[in-house]
Amino acid sequence: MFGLESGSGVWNPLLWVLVLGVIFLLFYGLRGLGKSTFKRGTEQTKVFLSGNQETTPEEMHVKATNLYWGFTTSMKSVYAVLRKMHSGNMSDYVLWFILVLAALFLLFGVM
Amino acid sequence: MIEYLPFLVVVAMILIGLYAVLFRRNLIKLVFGISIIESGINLFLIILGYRDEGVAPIFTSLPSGTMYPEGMVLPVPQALTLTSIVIGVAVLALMLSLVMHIYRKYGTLDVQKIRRLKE
Amino acid sequence: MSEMTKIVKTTANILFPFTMIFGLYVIAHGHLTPGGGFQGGAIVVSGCALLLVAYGSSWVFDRIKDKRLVTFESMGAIGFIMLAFLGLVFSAVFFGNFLAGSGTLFGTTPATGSTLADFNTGGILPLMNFAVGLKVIAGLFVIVLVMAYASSAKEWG
Amino acid sequence: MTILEFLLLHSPALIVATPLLSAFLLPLVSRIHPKVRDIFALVMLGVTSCFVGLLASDVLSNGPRIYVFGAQDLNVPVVRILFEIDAMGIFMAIITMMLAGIAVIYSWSFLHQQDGLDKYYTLLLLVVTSALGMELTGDLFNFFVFLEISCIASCALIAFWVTEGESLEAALKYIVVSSIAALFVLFAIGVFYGQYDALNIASLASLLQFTFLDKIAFVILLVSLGLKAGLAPMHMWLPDSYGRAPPSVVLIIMTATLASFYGILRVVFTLYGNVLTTSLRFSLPAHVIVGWVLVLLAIVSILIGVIMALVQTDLLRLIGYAAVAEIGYMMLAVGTSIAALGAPYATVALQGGLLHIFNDALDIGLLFLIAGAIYYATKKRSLDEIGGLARSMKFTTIFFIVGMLAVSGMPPLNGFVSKFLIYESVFQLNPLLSIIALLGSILLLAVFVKVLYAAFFGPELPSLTGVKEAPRSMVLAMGFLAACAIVIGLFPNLLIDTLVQPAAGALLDHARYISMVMGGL
Amino acid sequence: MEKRMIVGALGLAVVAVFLLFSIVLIHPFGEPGEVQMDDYIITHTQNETGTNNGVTSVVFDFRGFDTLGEATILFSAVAGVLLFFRRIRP
Repeated sequence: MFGLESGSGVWNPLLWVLVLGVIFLLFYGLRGLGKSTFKRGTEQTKVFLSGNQETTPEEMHVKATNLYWGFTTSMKSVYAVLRKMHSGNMSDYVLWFILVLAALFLLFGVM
Repeated sequence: MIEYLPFLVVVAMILIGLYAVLFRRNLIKLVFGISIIESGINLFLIILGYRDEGVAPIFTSLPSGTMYPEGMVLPVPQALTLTSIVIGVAVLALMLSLVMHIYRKYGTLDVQKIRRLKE
Repeated sequence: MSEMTKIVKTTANILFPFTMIFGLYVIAHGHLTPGGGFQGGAIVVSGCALLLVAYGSSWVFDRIKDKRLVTFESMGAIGFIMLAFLGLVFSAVFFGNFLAGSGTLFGTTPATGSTLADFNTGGILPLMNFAVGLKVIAGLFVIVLVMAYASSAKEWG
Repeated sequence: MTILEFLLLHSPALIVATPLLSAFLLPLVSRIHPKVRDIFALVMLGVTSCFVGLLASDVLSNGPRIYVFGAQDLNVPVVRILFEIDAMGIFMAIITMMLAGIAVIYSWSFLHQQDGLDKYYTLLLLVVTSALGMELTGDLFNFFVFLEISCIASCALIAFWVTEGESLEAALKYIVVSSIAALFVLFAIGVFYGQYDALNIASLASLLQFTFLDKIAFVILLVSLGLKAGLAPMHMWLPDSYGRAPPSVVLIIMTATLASFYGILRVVFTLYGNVLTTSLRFSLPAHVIVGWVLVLLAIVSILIGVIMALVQTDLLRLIGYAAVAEIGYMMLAVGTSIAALGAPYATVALQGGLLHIFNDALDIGLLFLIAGAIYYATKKRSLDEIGGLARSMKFTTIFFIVGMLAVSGMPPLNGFVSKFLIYESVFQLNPLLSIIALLGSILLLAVFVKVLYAAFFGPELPSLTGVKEAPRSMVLAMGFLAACAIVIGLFPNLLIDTLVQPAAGALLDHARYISMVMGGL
Repeated sequence: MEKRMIVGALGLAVVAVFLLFSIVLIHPFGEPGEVQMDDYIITHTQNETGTNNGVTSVVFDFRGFDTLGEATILFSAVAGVLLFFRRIRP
């Protein structure tokens, strides 16, 4: 009832959830071994930025544009092509349609 | 050759319409291009249903001596074309009112400049 | 669109009734001669567009409320689909032509082959023609009217 | 005949006629009171759902049904329009009704007190009608008419916010592109009509020979419907319109998009079902070429979708690109099952693809609703301007985490189940394909982790201090979709055994579909 | 820009050639090959639908459901146009 067979593999979500729960309990136990002297709202929980002053929330928040900077920089050539493809010009949208149509016409015309 | 003329006209109309959509920069011309493709395809449907020397499939005061069904053109393509024409009117109305709005907002009808949405 | 000269207005006044009558004729005889609800409706609306050109859109807009036209359009559409539903009730199938051959309203079956025009034929087809005609007149007219008025309006929300 | 039998007998017509009638009535009803209008739209959708459920129970137990419009019985040649409903059509109809109901409940709060809402609900019902009609019809020209209804009504809905220039631009792009595609569909229908003088899908399927003309019609149908379904490289309209339409509308446009996707399935599996195994040049069977073409388009869709989603800053547009990638996954599964027609894993691939249609509707729908909730609360679209929303929007954050994990195929949510079936079967066609599919999933997760970090985590921004949780009906709509995602993830067999397997069986058994109309010819 | 022109012209040319071939190959102009559906309609329009006009019988009876869709298209176009211009009030 709960298992899923694809002919070559098996997947049982309930088993997975069970294993996940066991792992969670394990880590919860591990967490309990931590320091017992920890207290909220004292000097312990204050932010420490190598001795610098804490900045404003706007400066501290990493903006979405800056995330994955490394990935986008290394894929610059791919993005150059894709940006050119997504020109935003509605004639180009139709042009892509015509090109795919032509390519498949040629393929099926030859075959 | 002359018997292929209707087919050539159909392809020519589709081609002209696509040319206007692909290479013209004015939005109004682009909309007209779609309208021309529409007319070409309507013509295509109509010529599919033509029978040589056929009359319209209407029995009211039919010319005497008309043989039917072989003396009448096919009725189904005409009905399909009627539907297609109304669809064309609806699409045209919608596109033209959008173009009117876009002209107010963007101040231009140039396809190359109406691309705030890109990438 | 703004008003036109007196010549145009007079011509429109003369032409308008004829266009209307011709359009309504085409709608009414849709099951006998070429034409029908869509075609006749388009003819009527071309007459209305003539008024729009001659008298200007704000003149027409003041006299004919678009809200009323929308009501008429809805009623035409509802009438059309209700005829289809009546087929469900009377002939046990959606879009059944329950009046054809029944001998009552529009219920005469014409003789086979070339016949003269008998208005009392066609079953629900003439009724559907009327419904569609009403719908097309109101629908196309409201499109033309609103677009004409908008092209002359200064302020767009 | 009891009333229930009567309704069951006529349910195919009523499924389409009820939302249509309510769309016609809505302009009149909305003059009474806005509240009445809102309730009316939902009640009518509920009635339609009842008919869908009734028909589904019948079709799933007794096999396909046909319904002829205007005549009691069927005659050959088939002159009348008929609806032919099999398990596949009813599966899509259930998805459509689910999305439509959610969208109406969501828009109660989301579009509260905006103007033009009577037109909005009318058009919404019309799109739902068109999607249902496309899914149930057995007539090719009727399919085209419903395709055009969906095109026009969706275009009007995309430009619902007329004061924004970008919305208008997106709507114009949508209608230009999709009306050209629809015109080409009409051309293909003309080719069929001229050759065989038939418009019925089943009778055409029994007549097709895969001649040169049929190949041309096939390519036109495939590419045009592919464009309407948002397949790369013709997907550019999709992020534009999904990104600029009101998010509740996106669910409705999605029904039309998925119905176009269903159109591809119907064309390939049923219309050309008889001739897919014919050998072409180099003694290659046709289905291998068709399948690999679809797989290629699917791979392009997945890669372009995820790579472009990674750099978007507009949240709605980002999810739009993710939707392109999801369509790529569905198409990958379908292409695999066509390329390997007859192999045991073809059925598994098709089941995975069909299940993924359902999951795509759930996950992408959920994400769009969440993006709408963020927009409702902050009035900001860009991810750069928001942050720390987890503090003020707790429910939305939880739903987003569910949706994010589901859409990127993380166990134990629903996205994983279908992607598991897809990976397993695609691997047997070509291991490289499943590597690309896995890579796409990983990148999709990266995309949404970025959203999670940028929008929900981080310090509370001073510009967003007054932000409140979304209203109750929006939370309800999101919660329903999230709960569905979890339940299907934990108990996938509930859906697979009851709906997906019969649907896949119905698609593969084209002979039965044809013989329903042609009487075993 | 030049490249786009060339690519577009090539694509258009290929599409046009294939469309032309497809149209020409269907059947010669004026001599439809398969006509069983249309002949059925022409011969049965008078006694089945009771109307003299073959086209109207197709539009409203044999394919009446398409016409309902067509009316719906007009309806949705009206709704769309009114939606776009909803802010314009005199």
